Amino acid sequence: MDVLFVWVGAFFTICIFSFLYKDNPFYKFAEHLAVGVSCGYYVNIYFWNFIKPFVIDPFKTGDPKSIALAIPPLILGLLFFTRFSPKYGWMSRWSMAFLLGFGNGVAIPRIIDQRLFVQAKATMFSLWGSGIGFWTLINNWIIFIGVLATLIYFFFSREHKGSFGVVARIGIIFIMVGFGASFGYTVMGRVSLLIGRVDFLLRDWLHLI
Amino acid sequence: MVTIYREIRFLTFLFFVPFFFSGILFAQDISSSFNLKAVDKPIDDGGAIEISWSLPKDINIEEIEKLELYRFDPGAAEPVKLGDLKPKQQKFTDESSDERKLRNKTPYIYQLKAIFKDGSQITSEKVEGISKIQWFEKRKFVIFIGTVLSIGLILYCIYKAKTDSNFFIRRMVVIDAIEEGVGRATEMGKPILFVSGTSTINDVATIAAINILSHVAKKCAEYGTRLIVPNKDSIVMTVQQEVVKEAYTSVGKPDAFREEDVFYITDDQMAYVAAVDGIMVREKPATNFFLGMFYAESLILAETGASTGAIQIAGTDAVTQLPFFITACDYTLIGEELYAASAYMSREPLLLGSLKGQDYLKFLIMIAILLGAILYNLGFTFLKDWL
Amino acid sequence: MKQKLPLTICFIMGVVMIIQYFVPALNSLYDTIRFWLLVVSGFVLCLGIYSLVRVHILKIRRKAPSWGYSYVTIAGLVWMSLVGFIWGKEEGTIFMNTFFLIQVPIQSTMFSLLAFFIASAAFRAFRMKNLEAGLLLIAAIIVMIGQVPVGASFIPGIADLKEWILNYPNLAAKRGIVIGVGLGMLSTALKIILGIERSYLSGGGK
Amino acid sequence: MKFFEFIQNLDRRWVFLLILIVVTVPFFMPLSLPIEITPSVKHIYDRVEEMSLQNNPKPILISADFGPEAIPELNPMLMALLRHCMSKKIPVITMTLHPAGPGILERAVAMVADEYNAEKGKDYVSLGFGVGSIIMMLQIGEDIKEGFPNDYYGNDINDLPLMDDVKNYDDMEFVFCMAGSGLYEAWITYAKSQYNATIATGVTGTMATDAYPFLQSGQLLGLIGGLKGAAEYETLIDQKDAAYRGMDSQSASHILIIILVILGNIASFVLKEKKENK
Repeated sequence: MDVLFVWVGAFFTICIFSFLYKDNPFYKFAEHLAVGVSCGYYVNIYFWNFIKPFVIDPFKTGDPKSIALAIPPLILGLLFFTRFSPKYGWMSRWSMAFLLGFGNGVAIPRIIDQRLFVQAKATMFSLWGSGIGFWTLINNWIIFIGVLATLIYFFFSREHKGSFGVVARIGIIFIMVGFGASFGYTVMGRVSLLIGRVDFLLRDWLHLI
Repeated sequence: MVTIYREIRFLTFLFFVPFFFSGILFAQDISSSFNLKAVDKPIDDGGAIEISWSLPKDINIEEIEKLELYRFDPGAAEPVKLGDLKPKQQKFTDESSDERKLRNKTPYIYQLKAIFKDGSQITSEKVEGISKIQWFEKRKFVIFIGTVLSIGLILYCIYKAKTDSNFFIRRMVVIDAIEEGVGRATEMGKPILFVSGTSTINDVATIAAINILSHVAKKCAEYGTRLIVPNKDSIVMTVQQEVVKEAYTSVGKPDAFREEDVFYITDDQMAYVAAVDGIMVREKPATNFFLGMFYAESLILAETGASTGAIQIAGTDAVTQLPFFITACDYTLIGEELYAASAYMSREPLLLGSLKGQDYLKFLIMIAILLGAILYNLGFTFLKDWL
Repeated sequence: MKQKLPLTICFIMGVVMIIQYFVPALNSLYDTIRFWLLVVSGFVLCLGIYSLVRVHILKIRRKAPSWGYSYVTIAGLVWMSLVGFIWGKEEGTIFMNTFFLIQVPIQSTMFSLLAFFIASAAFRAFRMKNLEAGLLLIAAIIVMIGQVPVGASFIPGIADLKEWILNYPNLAAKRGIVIGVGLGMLSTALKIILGIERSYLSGGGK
Repeated sequence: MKFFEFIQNLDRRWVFLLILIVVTVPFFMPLSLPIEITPSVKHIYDRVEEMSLQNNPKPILISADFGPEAIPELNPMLMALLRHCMSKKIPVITMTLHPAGPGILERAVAMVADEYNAEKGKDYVSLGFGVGSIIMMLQIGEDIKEGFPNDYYGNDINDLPLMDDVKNYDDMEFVFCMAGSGLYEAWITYAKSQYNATIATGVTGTMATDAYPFLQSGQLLGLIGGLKGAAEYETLIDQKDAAYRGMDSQSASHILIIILVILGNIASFVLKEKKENK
């Protein structure tokens, strides 16, 4: 059984790698199979984890409380199916409106808390004073100036000109250094994924190491 | 100089005197030996009381066998034992009675018993606890103020834009590129690929991408360019089908809309990417749009797209993926620009007004950071503590 | 009715959910609706599957380029759905075995392509065209060297420099972007709730 | 000049081939270079060491919220932390919020438990897959036993001695969440903000920079980033394994990319000069 897994795994690994050379039937096969199989996977995940316990089971057991809980999502879900009818298709917008209203409403206070307040708070630290190391102060200033300059860069209602432009330029410099750092930092993780695959091919499949 | 410093300190102090008083008002007195407290569990919808205590200092914790906590229900003669607790334990949340939850606004009496290893025991004082539903959470008060303020400011700017739409908005190269991208595809007679991120509809970035899609789709409909929109989420797909269909209808070509071009592939990240890669290599779109929330797949998409020679326009608020779009794509909307793009493209005064509102908020936040940092360095931490 | 009602629903839901955040008594409302959404997404997946199958059946019918592979997708979908429905999805079932046999190697290999692409992207795009591009390149190289043992053992201090770039300039830029994104999200979310941005309802920005 | 033109117009497939070679060769010729320890990794290690000095340490909750795509980076990390805990007899509760997670997690736990003769239910508990990610995080804040009435092997949770004193986050030393996505942010938002749980995280290389702000603002106890982080942890506990081995391939490929970038820049610079001279 394990041998089968290893050989099939190695086959698909090579199918996908072959795409690096060019598109070919092996890649096409693996790609189309992955789409079909993963779709079927999610059909099952959604069905067994959500639909069965929360929609089918309540009606089976007849427990009024869980039925009551199952009805609203049932209606919301079924409304989406009105799309198939040219006449009543617009009713699916009710569900969409519900989802969008919920999602965006939930987001607003959380954005203000997590993205604005927490981040602003973290930027309030020692900028001068005794008892704090010189380098700590310098670093704090770098963060402080960097955050403000980056924010300046994102102003839409002012031209990046004059002293405003200079600060915006500092902002973009911070952004670019940050992006470079992120890029460099990520190389590591990406290469380790490849190491994982090569390890699989060399050890589990070919037994070379 | 020193006097000014002192004055600032004093004035700030005066300003915040009320807050110090509120602190004194909310403080609790400490009197009994066990220091047993029964308080309503904060931030909930009632039905729970938190009991906390600390053992008297003269007791050696090693000698204690266990603690027993009792509750006297109103009207009942015998107490209910809530459980055997470990000597180290210092709190307990009581949230179940026979009726599952504690009744709100009902006084329950609690008492703690310490049983020693030698069999002796001591009992604590009795305290009363009442559980309540909280209708407003004090902790979130500051966030509430922030929410009201920011919503108010953006609304004000939108409202103002209604009457006075004559204000400056800086030019963005990427926006022009989006329009050129559609034109290029038309000239070459090749399709356009639009990926609105790989997240769900609950992600605001997805919505921002869909807003841009509606503009792109209209242009495509006008020029008769094929628009391919593969999806990773079925809800996002239904919304996008709606948006693209509406775009075709709005330019008077409802029949030109091909539902099979706005389609679902799979929920699986990598299988989705494999399929989109396949589309890029086989259909060779002239312009690729990658807008919205992206994860690791960003670079696979962008590099494959680059190898097919397409013009690539990307935009995301995912800070981790931005570096890859910046390097591998021709144009990139960075963070907030993604959200602004739709307003830019619509040229609607109302939407542009909201951009102005964002700028004001940005300014306020910068002031807050500046003020907060200065106050913090002057020894006042309240602004930082609030946030 | 066709337009007003959805806008009203959206507005009411939005406002209720904002208030919910501040009122602990409404905590269970949030949980309940979140849970509804999971169920709804289960239903909507049917629309997704319909779309997928339709695309592939059309391909087969039209004999579009490489239409034969569409059979593979449909077969995979049918197989995986059936074995899951019939024998369940626990460990050791055919469902889970198919998952480990097909999905896992394809997923991990697709993911590992990133190692190749990150190299080609760096090679292709890291050019010192101007100051910004130069800084991006230099920061990337410093971090890349500082990260691996070989760099740390041959160039003293580079690991510290790498940490410094990540912890200070990088952090500052990120925080600035995060705050900006927060504002963008805020105003987009607000525009949706208020029905100012309603492309999903009527096309266009209005 | 020809060489620079060749570099300038190099087909990217040559780059791909070079990367493959450079990653493969060190498997056969290891270099075993020393590894520097990052403070954020040390924090986690120190905390676990501290715990091992306590009489009755509270358990650590490890939530391995990753699927197959993150195995190469996160599995070595998971193994290293499990080894550290189990060798010091620190109780561990494991779970996963990723639907494809249980198989991966179980394999790692079973393997390490076997190495240290750790007893199921007493030294460690495997809870398996928790449905509904954020809902589950909130549930653990209230009562973990309601969220997981049974462990992964179907045992009643109340029968497991380790779980006797465990109700919610208050009874856990810290939560170590591992994710190839931004899920650790949800742990911070829900488990930390609402229930004051202590959170440490192990994430893939890409996610690590994203997590720095949270480390700096004190919302995270520690952070292990990518294969390098795992190699550091392996070095700290002196159990060198997969992550440590991979470090050589890692070094080689980084150097290759840097050389390519430098060559590319020289080529474009030289060709530009030449064009201008003409």
